[in-house]
Amino acid sequence: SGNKDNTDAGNDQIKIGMTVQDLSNPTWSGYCKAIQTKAEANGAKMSYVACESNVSKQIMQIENFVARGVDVIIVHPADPAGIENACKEAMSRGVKILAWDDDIENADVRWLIDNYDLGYQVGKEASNFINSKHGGTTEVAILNYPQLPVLLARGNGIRDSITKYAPNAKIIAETSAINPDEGITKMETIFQSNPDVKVVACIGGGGSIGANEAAKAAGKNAPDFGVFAVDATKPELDAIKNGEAVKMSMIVTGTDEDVATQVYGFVEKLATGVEVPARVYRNVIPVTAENVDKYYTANR
Amino acid sequence: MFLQLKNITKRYPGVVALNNVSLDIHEGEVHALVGENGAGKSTLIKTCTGAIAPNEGTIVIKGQEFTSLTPKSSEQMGVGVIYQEFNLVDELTVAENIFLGRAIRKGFVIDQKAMEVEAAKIFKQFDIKINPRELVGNLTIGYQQLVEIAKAISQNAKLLIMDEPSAPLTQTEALALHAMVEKLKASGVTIVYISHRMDEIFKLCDRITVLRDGEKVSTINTSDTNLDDLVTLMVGRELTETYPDRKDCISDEILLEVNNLSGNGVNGINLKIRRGEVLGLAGLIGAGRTELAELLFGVKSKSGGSVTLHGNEIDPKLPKEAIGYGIALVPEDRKRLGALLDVTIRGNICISIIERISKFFTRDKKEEQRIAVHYKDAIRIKTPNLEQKIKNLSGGNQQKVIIAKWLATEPSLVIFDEPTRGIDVGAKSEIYALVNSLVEDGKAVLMISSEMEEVMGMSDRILVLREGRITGELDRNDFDQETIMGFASQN
Amino acid sequence: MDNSDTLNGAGKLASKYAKQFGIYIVLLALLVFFSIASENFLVSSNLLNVARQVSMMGIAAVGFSFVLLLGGIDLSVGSVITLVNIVAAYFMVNLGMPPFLAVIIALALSAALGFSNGWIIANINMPPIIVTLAMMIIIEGIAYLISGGLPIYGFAKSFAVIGQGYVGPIPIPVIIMVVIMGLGGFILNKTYFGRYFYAVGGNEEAAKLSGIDVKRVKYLVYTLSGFFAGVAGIVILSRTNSGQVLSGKGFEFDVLTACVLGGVSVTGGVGKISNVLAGVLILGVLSNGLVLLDISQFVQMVIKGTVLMLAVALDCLQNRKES
Amino acid sequence: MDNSDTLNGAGKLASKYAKQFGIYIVLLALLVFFSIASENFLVSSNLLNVARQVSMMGIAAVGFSFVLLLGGIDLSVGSVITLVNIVAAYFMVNLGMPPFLAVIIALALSAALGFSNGWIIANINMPPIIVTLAMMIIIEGIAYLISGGLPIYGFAKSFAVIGQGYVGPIPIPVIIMVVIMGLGGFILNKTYFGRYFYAVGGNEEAAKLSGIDVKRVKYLVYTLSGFFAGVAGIVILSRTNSGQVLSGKGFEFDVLTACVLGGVSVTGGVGKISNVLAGVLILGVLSNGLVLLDISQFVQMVIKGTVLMLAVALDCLQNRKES
Ligand SMILES: Nc1ncnc2c1ncn2[C@@H]1O[C@H](COP(=O)(O)OP(=O)(O)OP(=O)(O)O)[C@@H](O)[C@H]1O
Ligand SMILES: Nc1ncnc2c1ncn2[C@@H]1O[C@H](COP(=O)(O)OP(=O)(O)OP(=O)(O)O)[C@@H](O)[C@H]1O
Ligand SMILES: [Mg+2]
Ligand SMILES: [Mg+2]
Repeated sequence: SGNKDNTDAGNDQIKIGMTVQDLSNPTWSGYCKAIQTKAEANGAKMSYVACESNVSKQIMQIENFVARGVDVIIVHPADPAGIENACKEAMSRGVKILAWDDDIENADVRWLIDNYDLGYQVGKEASNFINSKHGGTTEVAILNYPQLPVLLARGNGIRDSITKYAPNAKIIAETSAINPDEGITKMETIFQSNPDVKVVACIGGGGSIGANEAAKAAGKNAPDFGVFAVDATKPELDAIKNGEAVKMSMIVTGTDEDVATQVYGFVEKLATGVEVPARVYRNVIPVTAENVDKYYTANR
Repeated sequence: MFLQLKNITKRYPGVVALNNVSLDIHEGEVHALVGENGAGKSTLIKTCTGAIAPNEGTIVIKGQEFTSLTPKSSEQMGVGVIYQEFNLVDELTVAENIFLGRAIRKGFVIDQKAMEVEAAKIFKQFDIKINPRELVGNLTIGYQQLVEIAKAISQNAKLLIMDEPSAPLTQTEALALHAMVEKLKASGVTIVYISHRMDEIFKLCDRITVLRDGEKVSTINTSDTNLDDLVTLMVGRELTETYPDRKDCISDEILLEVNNLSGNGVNGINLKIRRGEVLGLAGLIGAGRTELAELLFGVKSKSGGSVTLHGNEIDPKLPKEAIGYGIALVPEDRKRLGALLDVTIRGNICISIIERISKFFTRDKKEEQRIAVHYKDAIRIKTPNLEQKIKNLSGGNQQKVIIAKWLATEPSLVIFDEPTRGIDVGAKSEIYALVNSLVEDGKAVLMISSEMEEVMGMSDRILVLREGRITGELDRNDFDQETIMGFASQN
Repeated sequence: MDNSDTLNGAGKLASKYAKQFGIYIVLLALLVFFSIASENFLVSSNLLNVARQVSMMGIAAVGFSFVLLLGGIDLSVGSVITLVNIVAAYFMVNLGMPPFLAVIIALALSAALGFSNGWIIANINMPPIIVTLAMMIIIEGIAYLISGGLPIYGFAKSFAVIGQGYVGPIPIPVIIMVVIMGLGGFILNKTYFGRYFYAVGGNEEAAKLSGIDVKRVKYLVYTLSGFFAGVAGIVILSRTNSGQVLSGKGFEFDVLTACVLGGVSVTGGVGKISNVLAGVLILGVLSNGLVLLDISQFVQMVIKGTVLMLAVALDCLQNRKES
Repeated sequence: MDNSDTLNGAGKLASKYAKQFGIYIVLLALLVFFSIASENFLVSSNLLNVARQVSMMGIAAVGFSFVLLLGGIDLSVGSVITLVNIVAAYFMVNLGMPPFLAVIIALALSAALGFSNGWIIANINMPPIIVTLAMMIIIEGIAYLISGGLPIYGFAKSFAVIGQGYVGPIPIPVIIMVVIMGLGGFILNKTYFGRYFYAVGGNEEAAKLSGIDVKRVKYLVYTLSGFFAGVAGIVILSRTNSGQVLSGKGFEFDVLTACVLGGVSVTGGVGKISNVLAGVLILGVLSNGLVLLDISQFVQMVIKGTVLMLAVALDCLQNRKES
């Protein structure tokens, strides 16, 4: 694929383009960096861009990657349905597609995560905490982000699972928070209306860090207060390590290096024509005080 | 010798605004600067104040030579100025405007009180009733001009330059201004006075410098010249009489009849205009003349009464409708209300008729061109090129373009609001001739003017307004300045 | 004076051409640069790509430049695109409407939103930036309310033609853009109301006294801005095949940038569509070329900001010299 | 004439008071409404919360209203906040600088960025909206380049005091806001250069001819806008304890909204700090109250947009009646 009449030394060099929703999100900038490092270590070339969750922009990025002659495009879809056609066109030009998180039709490999299920797992962990520390009855707040479809699903998973596993807990608020500042602001407000809230479940690390700061500031940093979330960002891991309010955060696949190794493995196979399964499901690991040291070495 | 200009040249792209002009201003004199629109008067005085930098030449103030002045340094040299365009900040108080750029302060902190006291002192000295704490934006144009003057005086200027200070003033206000100029002169202030009003030049000034097309024509003692000679120097040719004769063309047919019209600050107005008649509207500023014109032209809506045109009652809600009825308004503020400055002459002439001559929304450019050329020739707009932007024309020519725009709508009634404000003598008489040809054509003209001579010279009949009401009506034979002033200011 | 005026005329003409071509020179320079720097740039498929990528921006830029000509601004353009996306998708998928009807309704809605902006601006006399900012927030909220934040998809195959189809080698969005730009140029230069845009933008008071119904001009211009944004929204919807609450987010700034690069003055009265096209193309070429050169996205931001700053600075310096 | 002037004066006075209090009446109405609707609203700790939450906006609004007074706009405020976040965090964490020094450098940087805006606007004569838009894009790019999109955290404990500490029951950010608003009011009303802001915003030409160094006024105002945005950025950083590339995103529009709600005219020359405070508080109370009432995020957007539209419409209608 691409223009192989290149006279450069690395004319067999694998070229990778990656488009993600959001590079201001540390999870994604962390993954991208790790994959880039991995690719360069293997003599490949990788560049990454963010589409700010805007499908048209992502389509444009895919088209531009194709024009540049990359071998593999890793796409974290802003919207699965929206990019089908662009992926199809790319594949018809011999470019391989790795779809991240979404089961799209036009891809060679789909590396999947079920956001509803992920949220469900968070809810389960939170429920365990509710049941063991509070006898199943306490007030719970959910920091969600319905503005983004995947996070909406994640938030729904959290709610459903808490309702199922801790049926006597009372969900007193469901409000959106994507970054620490919003997390703090929202939690401060919730502490006002519901000072007895003991558990906060968040769709991401931004909200959980904000909730952690708010809990600290409100003097609620006790063993019976728990923040549960996804992402396992470094500040979250710090908080877990230091015994602060954050009690658990889900990590998907593992450290950034783990992710990079797996992804680059697929990419290399795709580029060299080796068979890969069409669908690969990723595992989800809760990080708690027990196993935090294992993941703390992560570079973010 | 207070001020000396040596070989000043100022070029703008494509225009030589001043060409090698030299000039001496003697200490203690009132020196007039006259010339046609665009002769370079304002440009010349702006070089004296540092508002613009000349390309060549030097300026000597009290023996000190400058090649580059700034507004600050000229002020420090004792030069005060009242520019032609207002230079006040509406959002600040009168006192703050007077002391703009030189606030009385302690450290960083301003002393409002002290400025108000100082301002009040100046107003008292000249017997002006203005509250120093009022926002300038709330004052009428006449009062704003007085603030401008107070601002210049407050600088204790040794040389006071006034660029058409009387243009926005009514007769009485102008008289007050003249008194002020004489007081200042008596106290030893040197004055440079720019005006298109010849009467005040002869009344106030000791010497006169005439500019034409950016060059100095000559400097003469007022006592050595007369009106005709001065006008000839200014326009470079001999001018026949200022108010050209017109045929008696008043018909019996009443074109416009206004009954008991009220609203927009006017009350119970009754008037009739016949075809072929020039009806003058006199009065002081604030008398409601412009306001009456606005009602007739649909700019503002009436609250009572009726307007009948050609025997049909009309009630225009927008200028657009008034134009449809055959009414035109040449507004008083040319730059703000008349001209589309960034649009070409052709565009300006045609703007009110393009809709009418369009077919299926599409412009008929040939027709636009034909009409523009026609009026350019008919009223002698001085330009080589209709594609010039109107902002590049002199004031008189801008005014002609605006008149052309209205003629193109083929109106039956033309309202002129201060049609010759800030316009030079040559252009004035051409505009008067134009008014004549309009009425000779069977149209009617309503002419608002604060220049007493002009209303009396041009009108067949005069109505005087005061505080929104008609207080007097005079036929041509009864025209008399005293009588009109009496109606305009009686209590 | 006659003489100097002719001189003036000649100088103006030269400077006018320099100005008219200035933006094209920048575009040409970019084209040459990227052609040399990347072998993948000057390839017809890539150029058609670029054309298709900018077409939505080009469509919306026509209405936006009308608004700028009037001395206004329309921050609601992006949110109108979003709402049109959601509404058309909702009608097709959730209500099972045929695409044609859904498109008509969505476009009518976008025009109505534009009209509301115009009405408020003309009658309440509110600053356009505030009216359209408030409108943007409201419209975005409504889009979220309708969709619940979820994408809506699963349209009839036929609908995809608008955004994804071709006529010969030319992508249909490009054709739509060219038609709308042509229409925009026609309106500005050949119709009488196009002249009114300049007149009102140059001096509203004088325009009114010249017999122009200023309010109606404002209604028209903001309605057109809404409507063209709606058209862009439909093209985006068809191209992405999925109604998204983020599809128009921030679009207004891209469009503003394109218009300003194309020499439309933000203070009203000055601008022409042909240069706006160049502005749109510059943005598209930059986006495409920088990716082809494998410039990191962060550096791309810095470069784009700098190009915007420099291009407008050049324009301003030139204007200043002229006057 | 004297008579009518006095009358006029009295009418003006009444209307002036109505206007001055108008915004406070809106605020009061909101306070009363939320106090009735939610028992958790009128609690001193919640009110202090609201005060703390708005303090960053309040700080940035002081500089922003200066810019608006001048007839400009500063779209780069959000990006300056972001960059200050990243730079201060970088200096403290990656270079191990003591907080005090890092804060000083970051603030100097923010002032320098503001100055650059002012310099370009004053000397190149570019429209402020374009200059600050381009600056915003560039600064955002730089923030991403420095941080790689990753959060930077792990500051000395002492640093948290700025954003999280208290003096008695009063949160420190609130104190900073009050001090800066007081300073802003003092500058505008009592200092000679503060009056220059009004003069330049009201009539730039007149200001220039009166010997005011208009360029210097512009430098000063944009520098102050950058600087106060920087202060807001430091407070945010200390409050969140982590430097984030998104920390300032979109902040400029919140600040613009607050200023405009507070009656600052976007066309320059009109506005006062005390009303801006009311504007800031309205936004804060709305955000807080709507969450307390558990109104959905999407409905909140619609409500906020509507409040903005109505509040400014009211203001405009009042102004129109006045003149
Ligand atoms: N800023 C400018 N740019 C270009 N040309 C200018 C500028 N200012 C003045 N001019 C030109 O310089 C010439 C002299 O103008 P100036 O304003 O000095 O005339 P004036 O004698 O004051 O006229 P008026 O009686 O109408 O006030 C005119 O041709 C005018 O068009
Ligand atoms: N009625 C008008 N209203 C506003 N501006 C106008 C009008 N007529 C002309 N102009 C101005 O004059 C310039 C030339 O106008 P116009 O388009 O009619 O000329 P043209 O020589 O026919 O050019 P083109 O073929 O490009 O349309 C325009 O750029 C515009 O600024
Ligand atoms: Mg003059
Ligand atoms: Mg009048």
